[in-house]
Amino acid sequence: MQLRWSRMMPQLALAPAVAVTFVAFIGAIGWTAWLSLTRSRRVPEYEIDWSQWTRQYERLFNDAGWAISLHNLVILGIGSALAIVFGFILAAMIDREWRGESFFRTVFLYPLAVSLIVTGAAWRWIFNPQLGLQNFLHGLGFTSVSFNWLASPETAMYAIILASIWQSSGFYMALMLSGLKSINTEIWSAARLDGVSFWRLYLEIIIPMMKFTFITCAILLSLGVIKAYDVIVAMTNGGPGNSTWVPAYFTINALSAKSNIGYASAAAITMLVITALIFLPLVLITTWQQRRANGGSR
Amino acid sequence: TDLVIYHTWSAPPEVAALNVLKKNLEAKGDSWTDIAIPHDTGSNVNLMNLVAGGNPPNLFMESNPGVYRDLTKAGLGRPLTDFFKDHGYPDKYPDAVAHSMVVDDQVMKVPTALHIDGMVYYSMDVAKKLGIDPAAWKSLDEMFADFDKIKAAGVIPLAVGGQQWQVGYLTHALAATIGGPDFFNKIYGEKPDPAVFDTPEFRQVFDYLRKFQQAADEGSANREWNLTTNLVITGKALMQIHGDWMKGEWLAAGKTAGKDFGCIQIPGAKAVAASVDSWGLLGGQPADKDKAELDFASIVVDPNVQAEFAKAKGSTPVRLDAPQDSLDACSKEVLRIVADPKHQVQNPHAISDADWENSIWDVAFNFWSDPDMSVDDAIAKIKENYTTILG
Amino acid sequence: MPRVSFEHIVKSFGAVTILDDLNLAVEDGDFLVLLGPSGCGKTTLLNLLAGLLEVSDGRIMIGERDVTDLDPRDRGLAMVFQSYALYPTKTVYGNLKFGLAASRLERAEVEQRIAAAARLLQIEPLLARKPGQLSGGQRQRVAIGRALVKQAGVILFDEPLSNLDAKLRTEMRLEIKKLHDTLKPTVVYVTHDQIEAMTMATKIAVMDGGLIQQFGTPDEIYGKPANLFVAGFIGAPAMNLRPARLQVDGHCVKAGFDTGDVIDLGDYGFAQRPESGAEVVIGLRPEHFVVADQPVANAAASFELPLRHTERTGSDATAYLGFGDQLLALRVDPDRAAGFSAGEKLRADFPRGKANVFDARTGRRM
Amino acid sequence: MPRVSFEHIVKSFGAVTILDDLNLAVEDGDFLVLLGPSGCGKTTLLNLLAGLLEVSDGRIMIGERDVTDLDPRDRGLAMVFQSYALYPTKTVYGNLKFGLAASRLERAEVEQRIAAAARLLQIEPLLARKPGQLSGGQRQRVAIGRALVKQAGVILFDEPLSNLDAKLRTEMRLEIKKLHDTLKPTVVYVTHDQIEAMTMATKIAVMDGGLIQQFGTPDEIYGKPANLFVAGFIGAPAMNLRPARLQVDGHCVKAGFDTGDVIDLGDYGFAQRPESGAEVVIGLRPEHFVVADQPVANAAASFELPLRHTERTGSDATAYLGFGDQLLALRVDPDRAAGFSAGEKLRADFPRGKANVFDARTGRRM
Amino acid sequence: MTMVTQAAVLEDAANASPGPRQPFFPRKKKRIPGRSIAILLFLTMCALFFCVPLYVVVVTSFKTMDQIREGAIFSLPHVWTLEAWDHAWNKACSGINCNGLKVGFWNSVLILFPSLILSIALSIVTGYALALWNVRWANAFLFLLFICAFVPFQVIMYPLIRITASIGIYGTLWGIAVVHAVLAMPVLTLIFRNYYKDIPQEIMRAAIIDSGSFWRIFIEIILPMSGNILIVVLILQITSIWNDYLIGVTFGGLGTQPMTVILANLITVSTGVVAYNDNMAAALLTAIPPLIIYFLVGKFFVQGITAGAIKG
Ligand SMILES: Nc1ncnc2c1ncn2[C@@H]1O[C@H](COP(=O)(O)OP(=O)(O)OP(=O)(O)O)[C@@H](O)[C@H]1O
Ligand SMILES: Nc1ncnc2c1ncn2[C@@H]1O[C@H](COP(=O)(O)OP(=O)(O)OP(=O)(O)O)[C@@H](O)[C@H]1O
Ligand SMILES: [Mg+2]
Ligand SMILES: [Mg+2]
Repeated sequence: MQLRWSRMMPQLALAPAVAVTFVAFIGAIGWTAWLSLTRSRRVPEYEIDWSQWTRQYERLFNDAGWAISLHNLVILGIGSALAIVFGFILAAMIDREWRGESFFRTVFLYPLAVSLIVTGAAWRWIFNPQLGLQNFLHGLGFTSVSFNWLASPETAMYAIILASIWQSSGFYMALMLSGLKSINTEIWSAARLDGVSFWRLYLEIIIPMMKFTFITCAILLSLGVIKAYDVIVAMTNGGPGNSTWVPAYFTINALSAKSNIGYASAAAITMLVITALIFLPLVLITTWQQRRANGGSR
Repeated sequence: TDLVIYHTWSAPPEVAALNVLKKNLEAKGDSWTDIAIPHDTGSNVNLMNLVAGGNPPNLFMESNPGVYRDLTKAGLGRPLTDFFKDHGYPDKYPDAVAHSMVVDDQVMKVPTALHIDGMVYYSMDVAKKLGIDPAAWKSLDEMFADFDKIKAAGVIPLAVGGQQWQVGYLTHALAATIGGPDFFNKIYGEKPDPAVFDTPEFRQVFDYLRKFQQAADEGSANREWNLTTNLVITGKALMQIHGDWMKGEWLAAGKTAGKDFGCIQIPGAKAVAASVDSWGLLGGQPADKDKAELDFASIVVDPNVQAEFAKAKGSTPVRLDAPQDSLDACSKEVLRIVADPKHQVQNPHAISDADWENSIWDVAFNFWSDPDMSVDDAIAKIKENYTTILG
Repeated sequence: MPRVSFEHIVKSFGAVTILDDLNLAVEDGDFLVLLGPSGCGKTTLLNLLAGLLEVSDGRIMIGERDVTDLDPRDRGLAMVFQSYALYPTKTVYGNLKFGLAASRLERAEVEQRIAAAARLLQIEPLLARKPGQLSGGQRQRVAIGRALVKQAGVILFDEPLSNLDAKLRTEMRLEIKKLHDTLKPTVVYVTHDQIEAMTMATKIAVMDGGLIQQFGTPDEIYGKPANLFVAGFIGAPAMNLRPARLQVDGHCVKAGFDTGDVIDLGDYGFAQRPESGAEVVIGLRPEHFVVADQPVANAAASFELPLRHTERTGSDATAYLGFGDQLLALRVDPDRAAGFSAGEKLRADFPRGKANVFDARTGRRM
Repeated sequence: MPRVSFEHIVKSFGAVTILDDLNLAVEDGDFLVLLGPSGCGKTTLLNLLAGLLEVSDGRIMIGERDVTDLDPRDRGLAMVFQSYALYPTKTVYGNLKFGLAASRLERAEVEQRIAAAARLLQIEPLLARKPGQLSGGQRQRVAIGRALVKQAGVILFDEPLSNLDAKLRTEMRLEIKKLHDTLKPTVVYVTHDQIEAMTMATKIAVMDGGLIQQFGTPDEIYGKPANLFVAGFIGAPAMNLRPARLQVDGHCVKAGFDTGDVIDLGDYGFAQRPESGAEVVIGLRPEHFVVADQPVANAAASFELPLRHTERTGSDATAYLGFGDQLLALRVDPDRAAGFSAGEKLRADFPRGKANVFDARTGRRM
Repeated sequence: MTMVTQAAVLEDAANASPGPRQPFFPRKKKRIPGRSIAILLFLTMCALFFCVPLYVVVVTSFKTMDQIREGAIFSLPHVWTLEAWDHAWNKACSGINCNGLKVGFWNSVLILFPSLILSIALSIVTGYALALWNVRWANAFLFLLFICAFVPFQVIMYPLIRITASIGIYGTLWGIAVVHAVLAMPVLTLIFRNYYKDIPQEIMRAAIIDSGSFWRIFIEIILPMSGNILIVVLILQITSIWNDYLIGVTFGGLGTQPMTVILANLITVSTGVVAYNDNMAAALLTAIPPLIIYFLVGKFFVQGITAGAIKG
């Protein structure tokens, strides 16, 4: 059969992306995985001491800093999930209330545009006990409130969560809005006619209908949580203590402060494994369900 | 010739000092391309990245011997033993400095500034108002004894910045103060000795660390060192214990050493930790670059430049023969302290394994941040780290 | 069951007025079909009645109640939607139950109503399924069931069959009609399919451009279209509408076409006095023509025109004859049509009493 | 224009085989309609011809060329899609021009072809508009124009009219037919609307389940359906199909229904020898019945059955009579139907030579 | 009766004089319902919460240091002064260069364009080919891309440095652009593909019959139809590239540090008394370009998302 350009061209056009995937992702992951088995410190070494090839990982699992990082990852994940809830509430309200829709949308979205470095600076200042919100409230007479969240290991994580909710709610709101808008308008009409109450309408019909939107949001959110780095640097730089470390921070810290490429690689690979463990089932279930849903409606 | 110069300084006094070098470099007809990455922004890795990426800077501010070893391994080391023969090595340099310049029997670093990591800077105004003379304290205990009185007057006795590296510095300064050189080197030296973790001195280091933590004000968390210094400058706090680069801030605020502020070593210190900020040169360069790099090195260690540099930065000259007339009271005090070779140790950064040093920082800072953590916990943690990293 | 009436309804969206002073009344137990082309305001009118939109002005009465400002759920009506609008996350049973969400009924009563509706619609085996697992026709049944459980006096339908294929559509048409015969609710049914309208309605309101063009029984609408719009809209193939000029000669009224052909309107019941020379439009339905070789006795008009082409659909055939530079469609026997050849002259007679006459100026029936 | 033929076509998607050993040939200049219910593989077959899908096995010929492995643009054909598939960001002019993208023509030639097509389709005033600014019918014209400019010998249509409303559909039907008469391309036209098929085709291929059930002229398909599927699929209202049992008595062949009624099949051209007692299905088209008070002379069968209900559409009426526990549909005159009342017994005669007989076992025409 | 009324209505409609008409049934103006008020109130509160940081930053940047020390962060400036802005823009120091943020601004602009072009060009073509052309291994590759979208940057950072170095673009603008393109590729490709998946198949089929050329169809048909998604992606990419810190600092060219890096230098370490007003002005200056983009075209962003730009 002769060569058909109509078949070759798309594959040629895909070549750069394929190359990038195999070199910059798969190859690089392999490289890092290899490094994580070596004794590399500041400079990579490529020899693996097979009798002790898990040494970096053993150290990692015994490292209290890593344990804290994982713990914080969970806290951050749960806390940031509020952004989805909040985003949904905002979207539902904006959707119901046509007055000022575009105004509110813009206001809720703008934090997305702002660099985390800036965000961190602003929030840190707000949390500053001498000059910030606490001082302001004390000035008003509420002397018992404490907003010095960043100073204490117990509360610093909440400050970070607050800032990240502030930053990302708008995005989830936008996604939720699109989900809400894709619901057939006749469903709303039917519910009004049936006299379904507000709560039952949302809890029993709308939210279940938006299952996929929620899952999408959840996936995006967990992605953001796992990659969270800038916000930590900008808000607390890991402190107080290493109470606000997360795996991404741990990895960079191992690379820079500890100057230990092997150790950092091990941490990075473990991050990857965690990601895979969380997402592969989630993604597979979703695609399976989606396929089933599509098949059913046909 | 154009030199790419990598450093981590960005505070105004630091920048002023760099400009002294730049001025002199340009006078020789070379130009300066700046890469500044401030400390502690996840960026220490960048020097090695630049090397790994094939764009190493010609000059880089780096004290860690490991880096020099790695560069040498990569064929990018530039030994300076011959060069320093003409620049008064070793007699013209204080002992701590001379030691720090050597990596594996070769002179590799060009020292540029001398600091003591744990100095007490206090506001003379505040001291006078409170009727306290810090210079009279003979031990840490005497110092803490006065704290209640100070607090009662509404002044923060001791300002600290609750950041990992500041606490880490305080820790090793305390180690030097309490245990002296031998003890210090058993912890931070090239080959640490685990037996030292069981000594009473080691416990004391953490006991005092806890006292410092308890004396800290509530805004200390994650505060920059220079903001902390500012509390003292503005009279909100009596003193700060930190590296003596604090002086740059005082000078920038228009204050005079010995008149507005006093500087003493930590009361009862058995030794002080000396930081030597050093430049490294990139090896394997074409002749013109190499010459320019050496020009830069000779500018750095020129006694007159040293004096000017020290004045701008608030450091102490690394050369004993630098003109003394421009030195202020604090620099003179530093030179007095480092004159005794037995009374000084080196900044861990210049001698210990980065990973190990960092693990001590971790423990110290966690200890600092978590009031519930006991000294035993901390020591146990350090022992554990020792086994993992060096054992 | 209640009477429904719209009084002076005005509905504007912003500056655009969709309905302007519309009046319409549906008698108790009637099956009213709103028929009209897309965008004429049928859905809007239905939504106003349901309370899903608010009137800009006017009054809506259901029975003796003024419901203009009531909440949809308080109006005592049920609605079936074009896309069925089933709650996809609920089972069929749940969907039916939700239809009763607003009415505070006892458990047993709810169960009983659902069972009754399910039996009536033969969806009992489906009660546990989700809508996604149903076929189009089954969904439509469930949607109707959700309306039925309410036992509302008024049921609204918005193009309920347009998403079904032809065969199912015919079946569901019959079923809805049967339901109406059984339960006798007042029905308002929106469609743009005239077959649905003709077969189901007891009354049809033909709408266009937000106005009701004609309101009447299917026979009236078909037999005596009130204006040119209705005449052209109803019937397939469409009525032949051709301009002509009246020739009044005492009691004898005729109309002359451009082509010289003349039609005798002697039996036509003029609503107003015809005047000679008046411009009119004559409407002749294709199926009323008789194509015969012999002239039919007593025909109103007789044409002898060349055949342009024929369209045969198996059971029917339409012949298109050249009439001036236009075409005249007429229904012929398919077996005969097979024998026709283009260009052949055909003789077509139009019987008396079947023609429609419209004023060419106003478009209104004369 | 070229002949198109499919030879032993097999098409599978993964494990599912949609078309299995299909053979079909369209003669030069023919208007072939592929008719069948949804999902039967019509679009798939068309896409195979266009080259938009690849055959799993078999050969496709256009004229003398084997095009099985050619790129779509090299097959020398044009296609019109159900959703029109106009490029929304291009003007009408741009759309037509892009139709020529593959052919390297001179500027002047391109202009000339676009102008010609625009003139033929009367879309000249629209050339500068975007598709979004056109009505459905106009879009369809542009879509056809885009096919015409190619001057391809073969034009494919995939349900081109199903998005139009009834009126426009009738008009466009005529226009496409006229275009075919003028330009005489070979046309393959997919639809599931039997009216379209009957009126436009010169040949119809009725498909179901990936198989061609019957291939023939519209008259053959309607008059002599090859099997039960075709019989039930073609015609609206559908043919009455009722089981019966043959009674052969010498030359006299009859069929007896469960109800005791008997139909005389004396004039039926059996393809195989009828055997007494054979289970058959008798197909009677609704429009062939004659409802008269007097028995019609020489009828094949005569029924006297109770009226269940009637459906009147204005021009037509269908009466449903109870026949056992089923219904028998028959077409009646609408004027007469108005007088019928449910329950009344009607007399319906079925003429000779119109019945269809199918083998109950195989479903094939006997 | 209706026939009669109808006739009358027709008459009315024909003769109706333009202009306001007396209402048939005067109705009382409907109150805004309570629930509506509650929702508005809630939304307003949320809006305030969202605006607090911006407000504080803006207000502070116009204050003098003296006022900042008073501690009332919510108060308006006593004296509005642009000094901090001037300082941040023209005089702030990063390293030994005290030319202010403006240097970084231009660097950021220089980084932005190649990065944008490269990252979008790579993903749009990939998304187009995967969504609209028949590539046998498309699904497998998509799955791979999906996995890649989850790979944390840290995992591939070090190898990327070595790879870019080995092809000689480490430390150049193109290095940054390439890294941005690589990192954004999986997600952007998925976004583009999901969007293109919704383009009616028939349009694509028509185009294949009409032209059959991969690139021609892309440029003439598909690209013009990508308005919505391009705006969404542009906004996403502009903000992420502009706000990026780690890549700029790790792969950045010599002396071509982006604005964020200079800002970080400025904020993390500065003069004795932290010049909050300078910092906030600097922060604002850095944030202004993406903010302007959001405020101007944020509407399209939401529209684009609603049009199906981002889906599971
Ligand atoms: N919310 C709205 N805002 C503005 N105009 C609207 C709105 N809803 C409907 N319209 C306009 O009102 C007119 C009537 O719409 P309506 O939906 O009642 O038509 P319809 O007769 O139901 O048509 P179809 O048969 O297509 O459903 C249309 O021109 C439509 O564009
Ligand atoms: N890409 C595909 N993968 C798997 N199955 C397919 C694919 N495309 C079509 N099919 C299946 O092939 C069968 C025939 O589809 P096709 O589109 O040809 O039907 P059709 O006759 O055109 O129907 P319609 O009248 O609804 O357009 C259907 O059952 C369909 O589900
Ligand atoms: Mg409608
Ligand atoms: Mg199809």
